[in-house]
Amino acid sequence: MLRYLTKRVGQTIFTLFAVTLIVFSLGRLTGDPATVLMPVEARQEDRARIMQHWGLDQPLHIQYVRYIGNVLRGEFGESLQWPGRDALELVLLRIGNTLELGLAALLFAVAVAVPIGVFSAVYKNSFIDHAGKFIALLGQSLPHFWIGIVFIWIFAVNLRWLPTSGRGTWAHLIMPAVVIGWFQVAALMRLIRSAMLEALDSEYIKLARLKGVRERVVIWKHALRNAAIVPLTYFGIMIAYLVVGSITTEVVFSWPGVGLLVVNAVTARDFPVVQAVTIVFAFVIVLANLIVDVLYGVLDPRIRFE
Amino acid sequence: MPDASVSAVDGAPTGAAAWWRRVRELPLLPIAIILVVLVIPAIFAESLAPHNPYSGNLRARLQPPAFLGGPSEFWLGTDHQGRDMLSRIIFGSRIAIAVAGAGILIGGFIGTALGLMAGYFRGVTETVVTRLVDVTLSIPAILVALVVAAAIGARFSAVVAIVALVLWAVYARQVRAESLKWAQSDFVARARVAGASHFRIIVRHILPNIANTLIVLSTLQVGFVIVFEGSLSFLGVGIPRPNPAWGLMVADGRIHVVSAWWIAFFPGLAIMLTVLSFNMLGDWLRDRLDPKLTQV
Amino acid sequence: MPTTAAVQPHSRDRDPPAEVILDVKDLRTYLFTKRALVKAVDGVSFYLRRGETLGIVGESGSGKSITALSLLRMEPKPAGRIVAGEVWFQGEDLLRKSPAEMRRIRGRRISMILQDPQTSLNPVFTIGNQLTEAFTTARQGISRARLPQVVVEVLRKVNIADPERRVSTYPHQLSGGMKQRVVGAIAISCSPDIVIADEPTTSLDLTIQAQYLRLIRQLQETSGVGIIFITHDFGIVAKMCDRVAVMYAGKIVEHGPVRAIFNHPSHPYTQALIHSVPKLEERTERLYSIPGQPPAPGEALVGCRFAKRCEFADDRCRQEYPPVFAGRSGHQEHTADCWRLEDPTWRPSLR
Amino acid sequence: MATKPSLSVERLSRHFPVTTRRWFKTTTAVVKAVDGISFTVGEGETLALVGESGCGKTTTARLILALDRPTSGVIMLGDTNVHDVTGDDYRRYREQVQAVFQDPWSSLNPRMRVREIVSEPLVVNRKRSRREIGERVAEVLAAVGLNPSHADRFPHEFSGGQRQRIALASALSSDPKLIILDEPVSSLDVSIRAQTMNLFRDLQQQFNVSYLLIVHDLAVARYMSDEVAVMYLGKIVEQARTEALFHDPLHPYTKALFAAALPGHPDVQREEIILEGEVPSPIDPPAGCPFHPRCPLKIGEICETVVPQFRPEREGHWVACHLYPEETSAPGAAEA
Repeated sequence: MLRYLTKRVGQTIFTLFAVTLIVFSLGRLTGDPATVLMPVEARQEDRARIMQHWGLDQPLHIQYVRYIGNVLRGEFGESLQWPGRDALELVLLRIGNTLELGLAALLFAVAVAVPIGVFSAVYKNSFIDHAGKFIALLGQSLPHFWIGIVFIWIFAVNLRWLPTSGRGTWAHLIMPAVVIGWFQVAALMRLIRSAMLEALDSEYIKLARLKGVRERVVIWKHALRNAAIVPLTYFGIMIAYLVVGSITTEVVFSWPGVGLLVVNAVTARDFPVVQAVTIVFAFVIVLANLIVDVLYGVLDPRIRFE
Repeated sequence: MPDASVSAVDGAPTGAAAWWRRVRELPLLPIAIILVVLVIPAIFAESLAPHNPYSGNLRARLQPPAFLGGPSEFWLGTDHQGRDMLSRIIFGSRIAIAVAGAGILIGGFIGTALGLMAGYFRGVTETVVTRLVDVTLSIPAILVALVVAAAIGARFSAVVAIVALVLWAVYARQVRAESLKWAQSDFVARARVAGASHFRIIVRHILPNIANTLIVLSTLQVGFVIVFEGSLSFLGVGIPRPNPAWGLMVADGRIHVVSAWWIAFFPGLAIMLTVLSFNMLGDWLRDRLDPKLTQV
Repeated sequence: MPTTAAVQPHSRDRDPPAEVILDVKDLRTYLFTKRALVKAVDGVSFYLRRGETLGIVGESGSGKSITALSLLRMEPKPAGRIVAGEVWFQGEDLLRKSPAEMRRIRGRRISMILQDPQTSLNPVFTIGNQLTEAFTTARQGISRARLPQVVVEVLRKVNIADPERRVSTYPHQLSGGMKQRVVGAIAISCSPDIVIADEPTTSLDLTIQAQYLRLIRQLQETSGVGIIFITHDFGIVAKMCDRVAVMYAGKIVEHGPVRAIFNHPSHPYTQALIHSVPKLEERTERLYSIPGQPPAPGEALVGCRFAKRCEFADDRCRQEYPPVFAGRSGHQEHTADCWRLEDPTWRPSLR
Repeated sequence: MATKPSLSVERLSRHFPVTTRRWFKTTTAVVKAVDGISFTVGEGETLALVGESGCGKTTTARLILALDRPTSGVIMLGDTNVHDVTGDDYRRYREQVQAVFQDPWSSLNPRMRVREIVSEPLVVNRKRSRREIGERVAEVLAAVGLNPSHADRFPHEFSGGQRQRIALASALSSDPKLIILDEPVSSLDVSIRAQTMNLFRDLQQQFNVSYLLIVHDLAVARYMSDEVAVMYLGKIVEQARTEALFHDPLHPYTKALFAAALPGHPDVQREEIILEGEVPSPIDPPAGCPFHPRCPLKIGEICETVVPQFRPEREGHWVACHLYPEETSAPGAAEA
């Protein structure tokens, strides 16, 4: 277990370094990073200050070391769009809203996907199985940004049941959370279904039935306990998808989160904010992955007692 | 494993009847949609499109579709610049095909090659490839796209590069797992005993056995790439304006959703139908060719 | 079995008479697959007496495992269905029981040891946990406080060293032989009347197999449980069983006491099998080699199932399934389904 | 040992390092999968390597097939040392040593036609014309009892027994000196085993090829082999001509194996020797004789401390056990 954990932590750190390296090199893609990091109309002394902050006059590897130092201290520089505001501060101010949305979407996805996944495995080829397959297929084929707009047109513009956009009451949360969560329902449901099918087909389930264990206990204790471990590995990727979903969905619903911030920043060529968002997001995702891995180790005795 | 001593070839009827039966087993609806929405418009865009997709008539702005009482020349209405929606959607299919095709070819080739080597040679190659795959998959590509767009602006080549960047990892992961399995099979051991070279074993023994996986995987990835490109274009970090990318058109329609819903609706419908069809086709292929391939 | 039977096995008992505790009559379990109807178990009858060991021998696909699972109404779902037959146990037909009633019989009155110890224990629960469940499910009236002690006792019964420590381990921490002992412990936990053992030693090494077979013997001697041994290996039959039923393509083709079968195999299939297995005890010049392949699942079968591979088959064999004849040993329980036995003086001699 | 050897193995070892980390402390142990074994396979003969899982018989096969490199020791085929050769000599070695594996379902490439499978040893060594290859394929297919029309089919069209025949045809195609049979019948149905074993025996005569038979079933070893070597924990503990070994096994482990084997008839009465415990882990094998913790005939401290020497107790009957001490001289203590 300890070995497993140290390995995972090491991989996490490695991934974070890779992210900084990618962002660092992309910032220098154009050849002159100063133009990327500064507004066009920047004054000479601002220019000098930025050159100094990121060490732009130094050779590349020194620049990278300095860059890492700045990232570790949380100094991504000043926003270009909103002069005088620290990029990281802008991100941290809004990350709560994004997490709120992501969590709601996650809960929606799990609450819908687990029962459908379990029942479509238990009642394979039944109506619920076919319905589940259809939901999954649809969920993976609908672009978030489009379904969001269609929802607004139906539920906000025509039916007037829900607010069109913004954040405030729980009613504001429904549409964006469902839009983001739907895609996850599809993937999660399929995973749970196949993991459950595999578990239900195993010898240990046969043995449990031979012991005279009730079918309800066989399914929800013996099979699901094993099947639950498999989709857990997918949670890391799922969180990455939630982030992706949140970016487009926040734009569609004008949700004041990090996604909306970053898209606006891109349009305004506000590179410091963009890189702050990227690195914070990467950090959140990688951390979530780490937590999932630890959970995985705890749930699976084969790893716990490695 | 079943004792399949009876030849599958012997019993099968031949000729036109058998051919027709095989055709009828195909998932005809998805194939038809793919042809009608994607392939035919992309090939014959110039002759099919009734209007110029790039320039519009500002006096004909925000016209509803013809079937909703709009001018009869604009079947699906016009956008905020008075451009014909139908013509733009037709030309948009070319962008979808180009991005999906180029991205899958490049990413698929790199990923398959690295995955094969990782699974067959193991050791350092495998460690490096799997680490890179893990890193690539744990960074959402959309973030990379945002950074790229912020640095150099939206570009077609950047979109293809980013698609390839995600896909290589997806291919490499799947191919590594498969080739690992086959590399440990007894027939590979027998080929080595017979004196076959590493190259021959990879190309003649392992690759043919993962071909089905590659076909299924690629089909399922088309849908992903089209949605992904759409998301990037929608956010303004994908295909640059004024190209008629479907995602861009949805973005244009977003602010007009109250007054002119068709601007966002029809391009999105094109995306949905295409993606749905490819996913259905992929599921069908998976059931036929590779039932063991799990979630992709 | 067909009505022309020459022998009525259920009417006679051997000396000293022992009670028949399980009586299976004309059991048929078919698999309704997409491609074909597979008559996996096609009219099988046998019985088991208290405390005796019955071997059911057959190759893969002969229907022996599905027969065993059908007794407990555990035929593979959804393709498998028991279409006919009776399974009499303690005066009741198990095939008429409700699922809830069946559950109370499984594990408590009839239990089973599965083939593969590697996969038959649930990987996420401890050994103690899985054994405890066997007791609590069966509602043996053991108080919660006494349960741990009972679990340790049953582990000790199957010769697991240091059982107090073992209860808190997970399956992957045990060797294959140990896991199979735990599976055995679960099977005997509620002192059942019958244990069905489905090839319990095929995945074990020779010396571990010997340990396990000895354990089964010991448990049977102390508890008097009846055992049905499902196997493909005549060696296991020779070592462990009192009686044997030989299955081929869903039918029992020969049945009788072990010595009668080994000394006077009456069905050409049994004869061929016994002569095609090399012997450890003596040098074999040349093994008899059975031509052809066993029938594929779903293959349409008419007449004697073995006729295609049989040296003695004639047209009638290929067209009409034979009735039950008395076996050549003359033992009253020895029967075989072969037309050649119509002539009581017939002696099969393989080329 | 009666005929001139086709393959000889001398003091062959394969050790796998195992690293375990616990609380940042790294310990490196060695698994002695194969530990200094020597044997020869006579020309046109069959040597059976018998033992339980984990005894090293499969590792030995992999070493001889050059799928793995030994830690020390030599494998000689004729005059060539297997792990020294390169280029043409290596190719010649590949032609001369072939294999048939246990699982007929995974040992044939499902995407290749039988013709390609059978001819692979010929094609990769590029010494024959296409016509010659075609003739050879027809020849070996006929030898294993398949007809020429089968050459264009795929493996899934055949049953397990037929697949094992195809594997044998492929092994025979390059006219090898030695074929390694790794549990060739243990995954086949009982009624198919005899025809397959008989075929293997017949073709050995016809093609004058040696077999190294890896097997756990003693009765199969007796039927198929001319000589038997019994392995335990990476070492050969006893070796003799088959009939000598089965008439009078010397090593307590061999005796226990014989006792544990299932009888051929219910009336067979055997000495009851049931070994307690399980095979110890090869990571930390017992000192002295590797079998001493389970040995029912242990004679004392010597078993726990001194590794018994592998030596001929009788003419051609070798054993490594302190029950059979050297009568005279032979200085130089026991070797590992």
